[in-house]
Amino acid sequence: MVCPLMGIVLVGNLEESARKASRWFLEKPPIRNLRDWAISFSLWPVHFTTSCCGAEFAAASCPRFDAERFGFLPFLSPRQTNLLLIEGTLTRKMAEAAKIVYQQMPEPKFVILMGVCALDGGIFHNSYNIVRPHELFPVDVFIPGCPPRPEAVARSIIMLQRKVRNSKYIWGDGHEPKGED
Amino acid sequence: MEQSSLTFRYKELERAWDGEKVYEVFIGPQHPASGHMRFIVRLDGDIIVNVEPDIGYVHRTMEKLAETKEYIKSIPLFERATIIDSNNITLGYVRALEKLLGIEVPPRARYLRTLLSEINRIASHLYGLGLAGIFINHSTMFMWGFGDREIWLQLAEELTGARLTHTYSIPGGVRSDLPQDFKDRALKAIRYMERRLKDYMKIFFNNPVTVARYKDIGILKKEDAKRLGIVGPNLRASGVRYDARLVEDYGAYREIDFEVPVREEGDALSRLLLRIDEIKISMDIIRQVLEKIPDGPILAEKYLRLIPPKLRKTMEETGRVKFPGLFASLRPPPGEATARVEMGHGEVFYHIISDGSPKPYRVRIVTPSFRNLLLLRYLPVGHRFMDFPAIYGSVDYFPPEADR
Amino acid sequence: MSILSSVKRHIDAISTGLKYLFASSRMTVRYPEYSITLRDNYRGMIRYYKDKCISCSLCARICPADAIKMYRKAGEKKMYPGINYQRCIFCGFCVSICPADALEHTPVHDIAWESLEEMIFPPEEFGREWVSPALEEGARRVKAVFDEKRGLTHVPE
Amino acid sequence: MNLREKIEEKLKDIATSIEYPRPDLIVIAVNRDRIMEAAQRIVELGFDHLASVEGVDLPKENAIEVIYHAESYEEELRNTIVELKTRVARDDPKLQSLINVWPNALYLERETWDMLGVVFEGHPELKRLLLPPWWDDIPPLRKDYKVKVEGIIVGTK
Repeated sequence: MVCPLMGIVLVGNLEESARKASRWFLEKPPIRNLRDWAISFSLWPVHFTTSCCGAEFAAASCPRFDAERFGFLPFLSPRQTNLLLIEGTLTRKMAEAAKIVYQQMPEPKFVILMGVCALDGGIFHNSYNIVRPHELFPVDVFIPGCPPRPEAVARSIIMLQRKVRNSKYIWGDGHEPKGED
Repeated sequence: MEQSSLTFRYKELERAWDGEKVYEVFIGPQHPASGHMRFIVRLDGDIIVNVEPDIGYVHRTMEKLAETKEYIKSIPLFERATIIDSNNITLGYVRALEKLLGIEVPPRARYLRTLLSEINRIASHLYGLGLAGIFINHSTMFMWGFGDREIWLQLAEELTGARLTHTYSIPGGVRSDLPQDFKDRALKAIRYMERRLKDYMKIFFNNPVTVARYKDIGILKKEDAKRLGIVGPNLRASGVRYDARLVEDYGAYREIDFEVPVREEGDALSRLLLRIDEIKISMDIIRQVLEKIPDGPILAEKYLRLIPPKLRKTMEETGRVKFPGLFASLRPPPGEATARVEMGHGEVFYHIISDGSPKPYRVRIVTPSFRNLLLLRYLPVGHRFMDFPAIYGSVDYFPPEADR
Repeated sequence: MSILSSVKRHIDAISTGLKYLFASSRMTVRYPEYSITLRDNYRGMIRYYKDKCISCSLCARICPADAIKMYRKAGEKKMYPGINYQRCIFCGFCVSICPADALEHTPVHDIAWESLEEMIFPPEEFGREWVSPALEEGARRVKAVFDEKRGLTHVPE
Repeated sequence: MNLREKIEEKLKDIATSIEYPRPDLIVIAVNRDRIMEAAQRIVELGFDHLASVEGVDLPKENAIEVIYHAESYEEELRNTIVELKTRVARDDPKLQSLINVWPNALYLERETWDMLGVVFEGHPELKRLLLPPWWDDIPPLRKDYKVKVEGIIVGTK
C-alpha cells in the first residue's frame, strides 16, 4: 500500500515538506472540522484600540454583553491573537502600527472592521488624516454604526464563527497587508 | 502672583540625566491601557527621568472638517471627540453657536440638558475609574465600573435614543422630551448607585492594596496645577475651586444647589476619590432636576414657529423635536463667540468665528485631555516605572479627545 | 495606616467580594438567545417611505456624514434619497428634518455585513423593512428593568 | 474699579484696540512685537493660564491671526476670558513664544505650529504633534489646503 503522504512529503526540502504534510493533515475532513470548530471558539482579538469605538468594544466584553461567552477574549500581545478588530477611525499614523500588529499575528487571522469610520470614514470621510482599513487588510466582517451597539459586535463574532466553521477562509492566503500608506 | 513663579523652567521639571545610564521604554500605541497613544519613557534604573507623550494617533482633523460643514453638522462631528461624554462636549459648541445666533433656550430644555450632562458625567467618571482599576490589575473595579456605567447609558438611551452619541442639544433646545416613566427609573438607579458606592469604597478605594498603589503618587501641588492650567477633577483634587459650571451660564446650574467638591492632597488617590465625590454630587443634581423641571416647550419659540402645524402636533405626541428646514443652513451674523463647559474630564473651550456664511470660518476646540496632557509629562518624573500606569489611570486621559 | 485598620480594610474588601460571589446580581444579556427590546425612540436603521417623500432633499442637505444622497434617474426631474450605511452615523438629523415624515428610525441596530457593496441602499432598497437578525433566529425579547437592589436587570416580555 | 477700566488703564499704551463683543469676552489686539509685553501685563492682572492658542488664516489680508485666550481661576476674574490677538505675515509667520509667560502654552503653541505653520521663537520643541511625523504638505488649517467636499446628487440610469 502506498501512503498518500508519500507524493507530498518526499519532494522539496524538509521544511517545505513538513509544512505540506501538516497542511494535508489539517485539511482532512474530520480534523478540519474539529480545527474549524476550535478556532471559531477561540477568536482572540488583539487589544488594539484605534479610536473611540473602543468604548463600545469594552462594553461588549464587559458584564452586560459579555463577549467572553463566545470565546472572545481581548488579549494583549499580538503574538497570541488571531483577530484584529479595528475599532473606529484608523489614522495615517495609527495605520503604520496596525500593519505591524497585523504582521505579528500568527495565522489563521481575521479582521473585523467596527464602526463607519473604519468602513468609509463616516463623518470623517473627507479628512486628510484617515485611511480606509479595507484597503490594507483582507476583511471578514463589517459592522456599521457610530458606534455600533455591543450586540452588533456580538453579531459580527457570530458571523465570523459561522464563516470559520463553514471553512470559508483559505489557510495561509492573502495575509499580507496591501498598499503602502 | 509673582511673575517669577510663573516662569516655566521647562527643562528643570525633568531631572538632568546622564546619556549613558538612561534607557528608553516605548509604551504603545498598542498597549494594555487605553491604547492609541505612545509614551517614550526614559528611565534611570527604575526611576523615570523623563516622559514624552507622543499623541496624534487619533487626530481626525475636526477643526478643518468643521470649516467644510454647515453649523449644525458640526454637532455630531465634535461629539465624536468624546463619545463617552457626548452631551457635555457638544453643549459647548451649541452654547457658542447660540451666543452667535442670539437665541434664548427655554427653561425646560435647559433642565433637560443639565440632566443628560450629569448622566454623562457619571458614566464618564465610571469609565475613568474602571480604567484606573485595570491599570493596576484590579479587574473587579474594571468590571464594576463598566457594568454600572451601563445603567447610566440605559437611562441616556431612553432619553435620547442612542447609547453614546446622543446628539441631544441643538441650537435653541433639545431633541426629545422626558419619557413618561423616566423619573421613576432614574430615582431607582440613583438609589442603587448610592448603595453601590459604599461597596466601591470597601473593595477598591479603601482597599490597602489600592491605597498602596495610589496614595502619595504623582502629587500635583496647588501652585503647579494653576501654573500648568490644569482643568477638571485633576485641578480640584489639588485644592483649586474652579469649575466651568460655576463660570459659564449654561444649563440650569444657576437654579440648582450644588457644591463643587474639592480635595487638598493632590495625589493620585485623591484624584480618584474626587470623581466619586462628583458622582454623588451629580446624582444629587439629577434628583433636583427631576424635582424642579418646569413644563413648557423644549425648543426656542423662534424655531418652533417655523415648523408646520401638522408636524408640531406629531412633535407633541411623540415628544421628539422636528427640525425646521432652516437648520440645514443656519447663518449666524459675523462675529465671534466663546463658550466653556465642564465635562467629566474638565473644561472644554470653544471659539467660533463666523463670517456670515452658512459654514463657520474657524472653530477652535480645546479639550480637557489636551490641556491635562502636561500632567503626563510632569507628574511621573522621579517615580518608579510601575507607578506610571497608576498616574496615567488617575489623570483620566482620553486620547481621541486630546487629538480631536 | 495602622496595621489594625489595614487588616480591617483587607477583610472588608474580601468580604465585599464574597458577598457578591454569593448574592450575585447578574446583568448579562445572553445575546443571540435573548435580545433587548429597544425603545420606540431608538435611533436604529432608517426606513424610507417613498410614497410620502416630497423630494425636498433636506435629508441629504443636513446629513453630516454625506451618507444620504439624492438619486436622480436620467431624464427624470424628481430625486429620491438613498443611503450609504458605510457612512451613516445614526444621528437622526434626516429623520428629524423630514417635513413629510417619510423617514423613520427602526429599533434595529445589531446588523453586520460581510461585504461593503451590500451596504449601499439606493431609493428602491432604502424602503426595505428591517428585522433584527437575532429575532429572526428566534431570540427571546427581554426588556431592561431598573432595580434598587440589583441595578440593571433584564426580564422577558 | 471694574475689570474693563483696569484693563484699559493697563494696556492702553500698547493695545491697538480693545473691544467687548460679548459680556464675557475682552478682545485686545496688539502689534506683533508687543505681544510679550501685553501678555505679561495680562498676567499681572491675574489671568494666569491659557484656555487656548489658535491661529486663523486670513489669505485676503495675507496674514495669520494668532489668538491667545487667557482665563483665571480667581473667583472675581473667572467669568471673563481675555482674548489677546496679533497678526503675523502669512509668508513669514514668526512670533515670540509666550511659553515663559503662560507655561501651558507648551502644547498649544506646538499645535498651532503644527496646524498653521506659525513659528514660535524660543519654543523648545517645535515638532510634529498631531500630524504624522512624515507630513510634508502645507499646514492643513491654512485656507489654501482644500479638503474634498461632496455634492448631494447622484445620477443613475
